[in-house]
Amino acid sequence: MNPMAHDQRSPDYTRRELMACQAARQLTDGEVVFVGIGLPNLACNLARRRHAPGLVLIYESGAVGSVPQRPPVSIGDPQLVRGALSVCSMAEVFYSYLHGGRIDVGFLQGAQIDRYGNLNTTVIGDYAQPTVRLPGSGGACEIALHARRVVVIAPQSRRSFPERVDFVTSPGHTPEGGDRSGAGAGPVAVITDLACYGFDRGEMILTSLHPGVTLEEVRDNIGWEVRQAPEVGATEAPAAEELRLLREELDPEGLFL
Amino acid sequence: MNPMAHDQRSPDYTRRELMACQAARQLTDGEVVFVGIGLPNLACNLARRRHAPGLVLIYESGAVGSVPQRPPVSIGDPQLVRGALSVCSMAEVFYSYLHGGRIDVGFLQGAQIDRYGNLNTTVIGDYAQPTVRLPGSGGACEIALHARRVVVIAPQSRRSFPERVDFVTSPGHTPEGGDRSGAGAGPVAVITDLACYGFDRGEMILTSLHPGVTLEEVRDNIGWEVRQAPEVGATEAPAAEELRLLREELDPEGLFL
Amino acid sequence: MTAERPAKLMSMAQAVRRFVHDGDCVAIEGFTHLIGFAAGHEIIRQKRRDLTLCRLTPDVIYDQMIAAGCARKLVFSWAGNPGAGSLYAFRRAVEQDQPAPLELEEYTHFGLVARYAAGAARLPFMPLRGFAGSDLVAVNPEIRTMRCPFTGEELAAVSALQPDVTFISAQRAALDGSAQVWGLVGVQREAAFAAKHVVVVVEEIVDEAVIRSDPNRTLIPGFVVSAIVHEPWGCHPSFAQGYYDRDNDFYVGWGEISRDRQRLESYLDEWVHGVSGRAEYVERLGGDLERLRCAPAFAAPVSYGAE
Amino acid sequence: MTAERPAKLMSMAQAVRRFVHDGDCVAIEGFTHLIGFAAGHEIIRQKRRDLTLCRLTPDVIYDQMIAAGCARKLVFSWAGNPGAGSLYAFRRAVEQDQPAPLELEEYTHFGLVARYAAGAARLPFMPLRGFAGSDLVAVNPEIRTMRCPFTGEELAAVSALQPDVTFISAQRAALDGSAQVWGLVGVQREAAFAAKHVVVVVEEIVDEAVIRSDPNRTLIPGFVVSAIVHEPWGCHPSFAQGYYDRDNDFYVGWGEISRDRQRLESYLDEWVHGVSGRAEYVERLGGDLERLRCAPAFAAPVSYGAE
Repeated sequence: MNPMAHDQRSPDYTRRELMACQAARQLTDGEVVFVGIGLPNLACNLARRRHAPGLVLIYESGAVGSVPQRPPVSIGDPQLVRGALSVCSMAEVFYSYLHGGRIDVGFLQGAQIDRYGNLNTTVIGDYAQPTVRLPGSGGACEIALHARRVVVIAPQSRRSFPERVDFVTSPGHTPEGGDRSGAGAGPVAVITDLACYGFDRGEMILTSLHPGVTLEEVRDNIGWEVRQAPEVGATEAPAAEELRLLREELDPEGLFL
Repeated sequence: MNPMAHDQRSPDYTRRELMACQAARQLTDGEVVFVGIGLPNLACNLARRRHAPGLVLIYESGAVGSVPQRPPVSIGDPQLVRGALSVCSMAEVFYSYLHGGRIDVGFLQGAQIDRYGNLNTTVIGDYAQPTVRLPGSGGACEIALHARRVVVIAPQSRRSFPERVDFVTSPGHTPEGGDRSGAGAGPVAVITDLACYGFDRGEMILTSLHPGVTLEEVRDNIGWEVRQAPEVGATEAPAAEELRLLREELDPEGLFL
Repeated sequence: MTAERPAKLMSMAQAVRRFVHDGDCVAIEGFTHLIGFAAGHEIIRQKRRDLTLCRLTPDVIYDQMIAAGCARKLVFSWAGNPGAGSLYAFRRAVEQDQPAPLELEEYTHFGLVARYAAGAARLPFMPLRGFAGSDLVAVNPEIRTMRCPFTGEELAAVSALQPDVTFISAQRAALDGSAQVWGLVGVQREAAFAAKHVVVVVEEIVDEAVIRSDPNRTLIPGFVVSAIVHEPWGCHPSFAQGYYDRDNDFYVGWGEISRDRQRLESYLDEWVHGVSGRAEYVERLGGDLERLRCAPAFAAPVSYGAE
Repeated sequence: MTAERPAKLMSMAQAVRRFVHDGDCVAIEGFTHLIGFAAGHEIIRQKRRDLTLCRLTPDVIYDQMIAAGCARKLVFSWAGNPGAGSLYAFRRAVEQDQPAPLELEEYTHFGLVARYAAGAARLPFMPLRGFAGSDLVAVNPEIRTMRCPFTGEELAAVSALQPDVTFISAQRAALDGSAQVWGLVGVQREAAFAAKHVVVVVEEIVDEAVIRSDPNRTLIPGFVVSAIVHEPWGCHPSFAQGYYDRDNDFYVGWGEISRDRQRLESYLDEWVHGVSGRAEYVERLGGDLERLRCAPAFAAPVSYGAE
């Protein structure tokens, strides 16, 4: 459950810790967030403890306003229910909350993400004869369509960041001239273990490099000639208090860090 | 609340008591009934006590499996909830139960009913400039469309039994050659204070006369030349035990009898 | 945790001033249960005009609002005094244009439930097998037909209803607005989620921990709620399951009052305009309300489990 | 009152024998909570074949049923081992046609929820704004588009899903089948109402008075239920809120078992074919289950009121 060892160049924190902190910074107090398991959950709870005490966490399982005391191991963890504000049916989750436009931020993860922010969680290879069969959409496709802002969290590699995904599970941006009516606005940010990205005219662009990461390293781990934002900054490193919260209170067993 | 005095020719019971008993006889044990206030409610509870202990009562307010201990004065009576099997939203009442085909019998009442079993609970006169504005459909129209059997209970007069209703709120039978796709099967029985009716080729026909009522009296109180069933019998009079239950247990205050 | 969020608790006068404007589309929902009389009275007191009033069953409260001249239009499915006869102010408006004409947009219960359900989901329409053979289709062009994309079958369709503001009543809520209801829930959830603003009116304000001890009981979470009003007896003469029963005598008596326009106006003068709000209304009714109070009858306990 | 009605209480073996036939469309629902492992095991033991298995999240139980050769087709929206990786039997079937090809009919969660909702209402379809821009539309012809009869907007539409039988698990039910659930309810209500037959599997049988003391808690009334099975620990390694927690160790361990076809078969031999039913399964696990039992944490009381 702890695939990434401590970063050798930055003994003070792991890249996953950095990703969690960076994701937390995407959130504003009072927002309603459609949460996934793992880093998104840690990010939301970090934000709740730091700068967004009124953040509302919604899980596709039907838990609304959850206050998890430890990181849930599944979106069906019983402790997402205990102490939640509300528990509702999935029809209500999807129709009243997501479709109803009540979700400010949705976090998505994916096995592949491409130049336009399309996400693939369905198959590697051909749909009918896949090399690797992945779980599929779950809630992801319509989170991409309906959340006001979508933030993607994904470790970066040439394999997982191809120019075109093998299968579009959750649509990203529509390239210029393209027509995909009804599709969502596309992700606003992608946070990887190497860098942060935004989007310009539908295309993913590099906005900041994580401390210690070189531009060459980023280029080696992405499947197309990635464009850069006018100013590529350095991703802010985790603060000591953020690290303390993550390690001591939010994920003391290191399940997701 | 007690518009009909004891029947002068039958000092043993009122015509409303007879109507309640006759309506109760339409019900079979284990059936699911969409109940209205007043006589339908008394009929259902009489049937529950007599021959149909497993009858399930559903009210459009969302009470399912109610066991009213006194006659409810409204479909929102709190005692329909106390001790019910289930309480659900109206979306569930209409979509899951009625539309879902789970209702065996629906009772309807109406200000007007016509030759084809069309019911009017909307207006007397023209819709835009009515002489009398009635409450409207409520649940009635779709009860007529979706209940497996519809039974109508209505006091009979020339005014309330016209050849054609002023406004079809709840559709009855489609006359021969007519086309009303999606409409229901039409009522199976009409119980009035004078007689009982069935339907033949979409048209209401007299099936039995209440004790002491003459054919002439029926004809004087109906707006068209009503046809008769091959054999017009006599409506069965209430049994002593039925009357005792109605008077002593089901409606001791005489609210609806 | 809630300290930094804007305070939603306000008086009914504040809530109506802020969320109900002339010309608005307003729903006070609660099917036969938890009917928001206190909200309706405040709207009358503040003399709102040209409202489009939505409600499955207009009931006595909308009869009063129509009589008081608040309504331009009524969106409804059954307009009677439940178990007690006619709503005469409604009838005078429709039959005699008194005090003013009232535009009607009429559905069946099922049809209007479907409109709220569509509104709650921000779906532009909902399909149903309904209205077939009824003359309602001829008098309401907003009831349309469509074909199922799978079976080709003809179905009815109704559009989403999205009130500017929905008032719902609930037994209890926390200060964040998260509200719990038991007993008949009617269309309260759908009407609330469908609205641009939701005002929750409650019998009791409770600690958020009470709400969080039983999340399945929550009808609506606080972040969907714009304002919360603490108004004990706010539903009288309607009822609040477990708190007080329906005042049937009032409902039966309403027929006599509303039948006579003078008497109805005297009623409004005394019980609506003549009081500053629900607290004074309750005070004036005094001990008479005690007959409606329920004895406790608790639900069997359930445990959510602790680790 | 219930005396004259046919008895619905039966063993799991009886319920599966009576309501699951080769070739049937079967749903064992419960989203991440109240997953019917006992039902799935009995279907494996009775060697049902050619089933169309429906479930939003196939989970470990469907992985076992696929491995055991019960499934011809899977209707689903997310096929993983929640929080713990892959379902390898599912993957072998899809990637390598092992032990046999598995036909897939794939949706998003929202799409499949809408299918159950349509099924529950006996509506032939449900509209949603969904699937737009996704390649799922290209691989599943059952996802269609339609135009809103009001706005002209293009929407997605899915057809009604109506399983031959749905198994749902619940914390408690009365002998008539009326069942109450708290905690995550997922799509259990819709999946049950959508089915031709419903089998309710419960941790506890209670007196009908317990159910009737809290009617808002009822997920499904008895008259919609065909059979009721009393099966304590029937959801293990899934959980029953308030009764026992999720066995995460099992879920994590499943990856290692299902990755290796031999080990998976040994597992089925020992824990499914090797026991007569859930009671023996529980007995064999013995004290190991105690770590999962919850301490009580009760919901705040509510009163429905007495006259």
